[in-house]
Amino acid sequence: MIHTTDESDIQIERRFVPKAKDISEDIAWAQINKDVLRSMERPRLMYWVIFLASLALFSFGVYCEVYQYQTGLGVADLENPQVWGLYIATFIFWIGMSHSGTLLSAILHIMHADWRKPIYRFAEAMTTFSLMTAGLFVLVHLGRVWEFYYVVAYPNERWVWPNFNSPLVWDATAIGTYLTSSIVFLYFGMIPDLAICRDNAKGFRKKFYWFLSLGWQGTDRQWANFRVAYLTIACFLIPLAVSVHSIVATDFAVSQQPGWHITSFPPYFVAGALYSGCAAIITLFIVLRYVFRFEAYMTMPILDKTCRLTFAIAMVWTYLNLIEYASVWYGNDEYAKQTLIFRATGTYAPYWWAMNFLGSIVPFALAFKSLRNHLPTMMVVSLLLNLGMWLERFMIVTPTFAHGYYPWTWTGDWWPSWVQWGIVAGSFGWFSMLFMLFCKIFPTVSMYEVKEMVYHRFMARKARA
Amino acid sequence: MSSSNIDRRDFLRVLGISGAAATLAGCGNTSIESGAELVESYVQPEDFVVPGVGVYYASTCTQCGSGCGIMGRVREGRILKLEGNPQSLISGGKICGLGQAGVQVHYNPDRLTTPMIREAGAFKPVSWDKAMATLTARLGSSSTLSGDQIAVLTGEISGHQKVLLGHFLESFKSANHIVYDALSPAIGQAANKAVLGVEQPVLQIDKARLILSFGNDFLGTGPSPVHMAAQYARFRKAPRGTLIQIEPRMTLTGANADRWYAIKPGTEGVFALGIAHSLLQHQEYAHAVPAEIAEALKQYDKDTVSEVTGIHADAISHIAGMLWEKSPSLVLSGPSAEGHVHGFNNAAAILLLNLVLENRGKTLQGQASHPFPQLTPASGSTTALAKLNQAMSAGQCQALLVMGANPVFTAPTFVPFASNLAKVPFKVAFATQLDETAHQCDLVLPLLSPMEDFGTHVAGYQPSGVELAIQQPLMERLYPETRGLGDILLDLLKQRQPEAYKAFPDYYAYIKTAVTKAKPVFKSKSSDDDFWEDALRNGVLRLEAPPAALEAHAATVKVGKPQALETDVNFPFFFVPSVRADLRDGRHANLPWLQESPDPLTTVVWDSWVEIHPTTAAQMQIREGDILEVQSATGSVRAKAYLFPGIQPDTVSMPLGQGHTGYGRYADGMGVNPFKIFDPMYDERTGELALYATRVIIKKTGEHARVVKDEGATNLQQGRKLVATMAADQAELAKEISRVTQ
Amino acid sequence: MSLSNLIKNWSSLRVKRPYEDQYKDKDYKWAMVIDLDACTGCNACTTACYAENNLPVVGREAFSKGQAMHWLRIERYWGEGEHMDKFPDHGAQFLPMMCQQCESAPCEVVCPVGATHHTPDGLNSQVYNRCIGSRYCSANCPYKVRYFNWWQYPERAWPNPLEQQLNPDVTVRSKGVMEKCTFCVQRLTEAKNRARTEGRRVADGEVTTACAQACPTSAITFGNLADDKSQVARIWERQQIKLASDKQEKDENLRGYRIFEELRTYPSVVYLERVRDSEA
Amino acid sequence: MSKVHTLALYNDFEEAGRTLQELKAANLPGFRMDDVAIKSPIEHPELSEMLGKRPVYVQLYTLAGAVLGSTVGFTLIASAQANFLLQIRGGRPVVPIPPDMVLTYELFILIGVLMTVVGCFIAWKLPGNRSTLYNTSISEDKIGILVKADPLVIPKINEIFSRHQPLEIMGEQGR
Repeated sequence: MIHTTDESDIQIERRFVPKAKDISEDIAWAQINKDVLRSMERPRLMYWVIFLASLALFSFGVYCEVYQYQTGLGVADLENPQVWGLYIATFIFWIGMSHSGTLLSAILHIMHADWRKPIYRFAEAMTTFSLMTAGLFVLVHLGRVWEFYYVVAYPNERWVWPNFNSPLVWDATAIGTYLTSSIVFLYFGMIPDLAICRDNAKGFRKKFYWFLSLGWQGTDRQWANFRVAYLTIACFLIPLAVSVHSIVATDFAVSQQPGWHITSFPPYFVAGALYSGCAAIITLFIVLRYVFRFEAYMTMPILDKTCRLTFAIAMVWTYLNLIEYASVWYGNDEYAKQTLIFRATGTYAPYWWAMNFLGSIVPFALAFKSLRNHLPTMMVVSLLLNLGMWLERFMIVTPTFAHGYYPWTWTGDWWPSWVQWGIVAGSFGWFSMLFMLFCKIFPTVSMYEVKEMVYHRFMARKARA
Repeated sequence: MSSSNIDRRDFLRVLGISGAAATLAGCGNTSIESGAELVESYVQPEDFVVPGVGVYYASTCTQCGSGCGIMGRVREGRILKLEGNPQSLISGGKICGLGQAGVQVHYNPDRLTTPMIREAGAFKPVSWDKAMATLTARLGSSSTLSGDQIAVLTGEISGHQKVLLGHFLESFKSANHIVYDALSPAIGQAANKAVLGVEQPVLQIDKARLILSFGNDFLGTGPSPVHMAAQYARFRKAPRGTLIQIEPRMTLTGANADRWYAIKPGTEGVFALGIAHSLLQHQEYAHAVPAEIAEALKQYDKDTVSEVTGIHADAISHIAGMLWEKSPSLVLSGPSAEGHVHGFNNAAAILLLNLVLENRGKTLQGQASHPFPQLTPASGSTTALAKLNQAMSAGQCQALLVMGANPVFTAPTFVPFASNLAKVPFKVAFATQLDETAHQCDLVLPLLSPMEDFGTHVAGYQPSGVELAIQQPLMERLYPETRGLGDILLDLLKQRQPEAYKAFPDYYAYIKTAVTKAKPVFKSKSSDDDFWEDALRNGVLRLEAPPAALEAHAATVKVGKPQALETDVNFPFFFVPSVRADLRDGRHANLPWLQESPDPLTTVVWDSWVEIHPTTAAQMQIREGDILEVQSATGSVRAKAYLFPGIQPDTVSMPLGQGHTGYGRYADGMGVNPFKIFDPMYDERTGELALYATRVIIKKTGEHARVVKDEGATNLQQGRKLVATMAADQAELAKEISRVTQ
Repeated sequence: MSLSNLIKNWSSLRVKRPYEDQYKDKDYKWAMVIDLDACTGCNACTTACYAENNLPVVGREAFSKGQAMHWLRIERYWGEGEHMDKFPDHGAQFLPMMCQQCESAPCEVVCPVGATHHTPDGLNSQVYNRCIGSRYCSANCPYKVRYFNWWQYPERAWPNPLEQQLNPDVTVRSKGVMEKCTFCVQRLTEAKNRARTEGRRVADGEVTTACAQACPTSAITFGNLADDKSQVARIWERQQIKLASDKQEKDENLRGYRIFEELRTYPSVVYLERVRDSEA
Repeated sequence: MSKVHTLALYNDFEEAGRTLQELKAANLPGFRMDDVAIKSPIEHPELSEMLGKRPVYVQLYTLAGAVLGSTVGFTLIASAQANFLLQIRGGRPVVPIPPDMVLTYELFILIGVLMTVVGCFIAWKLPGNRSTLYNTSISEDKIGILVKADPLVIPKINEIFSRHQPLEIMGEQGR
């Protein structure tokens, strides 16, 4: 299928689509296959740099965890009452990160936003892997990780059950559901692309993709069922994603502690989750665009849209954040107010102010088109936004422990040990290692959907002509 | 003591046999069933040992000199826990933290397990035969030592151990039993003796309606803290008594006061006389003191007193007014008032108030006379150590036996005890654990722990009547190579006087004979064995006796001109050591429970610290955790600063007891030893070391470290209702139900 | 079968303790009274707790990190405002703080595996075998009286022969589990079993906690609130403290109060206010 | 006599569409429009419409899954609680409604999603053999029309195929 371009087409295009094009309709379909499949072959050097750096980080994290497992959680410098530390803060961070994948693939899918198509696959992969990373933190955090299965309601001789009242059990169920569903969603949406891989692979890889593609031949019946099923799962995923982070919020909101016992926590958490997820998408967008030479697919107009979306979510988060402060400030709970004041003026005040600055002021960079289209700036901004969101989680967990109900146990200067930092760093290594592996094994850009996108644009142009 | 050391393997063996028997029973008639054979347990549990059931045995606590009766919970032959013995009037069935930690003396991982001899500078474990041979070569029948050539250095000691020690020394024609107590109450005792005619009067705390205490820490480190705490509890019930504490640094008792005043150290006598002056304005008190004293007291007007002591002038008349209002009262002097160059005068001035207020016979009484004066404790002093130090320095002392005292650790630097000790050719330590002094000795003999040994104790403070406290083993010895002090002394005495002691095969026989001999005194009609069994079962032999009367020698109180404290430019701060109720002079620093038990006032654990008033700290820009160098004329120590509001602003305080260098894993390296910076100041009257008279300068070192404490980032309640306080006139205590009053 | 059980007993399964009591053991409800006026802060009770309950000594390093394991801690507060000018004029304020054995305990609800739950005799129990160490209970405890085993204390805290002191009635906890004051449940169980074999109820004073037993000033009273004649029940009644109430309506001159009552935890420990002679 | 397959490859949807129209119009015996399948790299609803109504039943599985998930979920959780009375939590009933609703909600979604996938797999007739007539260029950019018909009409169908410039016509061998 070879399409030619002439001057008149461009003229018309300019008239009807005044904005820059998300993707060129002139990319040949075979070229799409070629470009995407190439990403699964020899990558740029940068790929190996990132991969090996991730592997090194991950190995260090494993070392820290083995040390902690052998010796006891004391090596993390956790204490009474600072019982959670970075583990839970980073757990929320990773859970939050997972939400944007759902946003891009499910919500925008339902709304037929075409520009999501080249980038939703990696966003979904990000969802899955960040959920896996978050799950690791649950394990890392447990005192007796070898007994973690007590949380699961499995039938047993003694009729001993977990405590269904506990938000942690809700967490386990919700995250389990979310992880299962998002793996299903990711895999299901990838089946047509896996068939492409199958058709172009040799040797054991062919076998592998043959098995995974479930006999996909692109028949009309397959397509019809696929469409309906995909849409249905997308519909399920949206409330699921909202419920998952609401439930993570209930870990805090359902408890009685000052600074946590806040009704607005669930929406606040969801907004924060989408926020950090979108920022992470920007980061990965830039990385993938460079590493796999996806300039033709991950185009600047798509980045521009993503950035605008991120900005909108940042403002929602800012609003909910202020609401949280305001409801505490004007509330009648003296203890919660003390904790809020402690956050703003106490030991952790620099982090609190940094979090507010990074979360609410820095995103204004996204409001400027020239900045939005400058990749290095966007890289830095997106990383800063994520740092801000990580600090937000840290500022939720730590000050309440340091300045809770019971003054005698207030801690002035608690700070995590290198083991905690090592495990947190290791989690980033684990995530990006998995992600990089995924990029090598699976198509990161949805080929069939990009073809659809190109085809629709091409037909539209034809109709206009 | 009937106990059996069932070890786990034996226990399993028993189970194994009965299991096998059960199997056999299923297969027809066995030789056991037919009666041809009998099954016998490998282990015959002794009486009262039922696996799984705890049994209680009475004994006596030896952690301090209070002589509390205790009950030891024994299970499967192991002593698990100590509790108070309700039979004992002193403990009243209660026990303090220090007493509880007695089991850790017994189970201490650093305990001595074999005798040791110094060879070529290092200790070498030897057998008891070898150790006793070494001992008897010097101190046995062939010994030529006599008189001052031999000395025994102990801590406070009473009962039959003391008697045997005395006999042992007598056999050398020596009376060189040196009783050393680094925290000796000798100055106060001397003042008591002078003013009231007795060394230690009985305090009727519960009968007082107002207690005015000058640094007397009767709840923490007094002569009998558990007993006095119970009295204090009754004192606080309706009609509720009021406690006013005046001291330079808040003690545990001060922390429980209704009103606490910070006073400049050493001016307590002036303040007491100021109150006396104020009281004498009431006509009814006018005749209580000799005229010349009344005349001299006129110099003590409240403004002068206020200037000297640093306490607001109104406080004097206020306290005097309360004393007048709330009778009977009780005025106490304590170590921080007594440990000065004029400490005796301070104490006497404070006691004078009791005479003025006519508290004699109401809240102050004499102790009942003891039927066995030879058993009563020899109370310690620092002058005794000074004498020994001189003798050692002059090379007079040829053999020294040390037990229960650790002068290498507690002697100040100007008493060069360690170097003088090296001049003694033969030094023997009797100890359950090596300490700094034992490390310097030539022969170390491992003693049984108090949980393994027999003994008798007589408390120096007998609240009512007389108690002879019996100590019995609560379990079998942990280490076969340890022996009791009594047994060793008896062996030595048998060498020197075989005839006199041949009737006693061991110390148990000696003590049993001695106690049963006392049967007529306790008016018992039972047989000797029954009497002995009863004594062991109750843990205490009680004799009711009326309290003795106290004398009144007001004239002995010297009332001079009220003198303000001199300031020392080089050493601007007063140095007030604080005595912790658990560590005392450091002898208990080897017990992990006590190390981990937070100091009640600062909540610091495992460490030393420098207490400094927040206003002073602010002036000097000192924050908590700054490492300060506390320097006196004789030395300096470094410790972390702790901002403490309960201290006079010109004063700094450090706790005693830490800073060990050879006392086992739990004591070594924890904190510093402030004994080493005391100035050579002595009480004028008694010659006792004045522990509270040191002046220091504080320097910041620029280093900083985290204070290891239980307290969090705040020590205020921050608007929460955690500890609520009610005014005494509001609470209707009389209507309340309470265990104490019943 | 479970489903029929669910349907048949639906209404009883919806009853809340303590205010709509259903599962209450009629004979026992353990409770405590601590008289802060009698408490001198001497630490006898804390040491007794170490001895009775096999609490590990954590050492200086761990203590400085806030990893102490004292189930019962004595807090010392200084006065504020009018009670503290330059010096603590009215002494220090001591508060023995241990698990309050709340009737509606925040920790119980959040434990994912149900390792902490409520016993019929009114204790807030901790099942070490079941605990996975999520530490949520500690996070949600307003009193912060739960202590986590950060280290493998059985290997560290009792070098030979100190381990011989361990109380065989009490588990030695391994690393990774939460623990807290149990009101000396081993003593209570033993007393209850003894009483049951003799066909009676545990008499008042027959059993007490290690802290109450040691306390030299008898500031701690422990007993059975379900027994009207017990010392504890009488004090609660005289102080007009009702268990299932978050705001006591009592006379002003009564000293009894419970800490953080307004959080509706319904603690089982009543404190009696410290008394100070304001004229002194 | 069993039917056999034939497949024609086209360059774009328009040619494929014209072919389908002609096939429909030809009305050949032994050939039903229902036996025609389009194999395409992307979905093309207009072409599918030409093949007649082909209903999708996946939603029914979803519904069944969701209902099953919520009812069984709640029942299991509540009855587990009802049988574990030892685990009383102070201040809360044995069977608390709000927590159980949260868990029910999650199970509702989980089983719903899983049943949707299962339904889709059933609709795809997995695991099953499918026609070997396939060309890898279909996954690239070509459109394939697969016809299952009586062997007798195959030549006629192939003839229709070839009228619209197919890139290739593939038949099953050995039939």
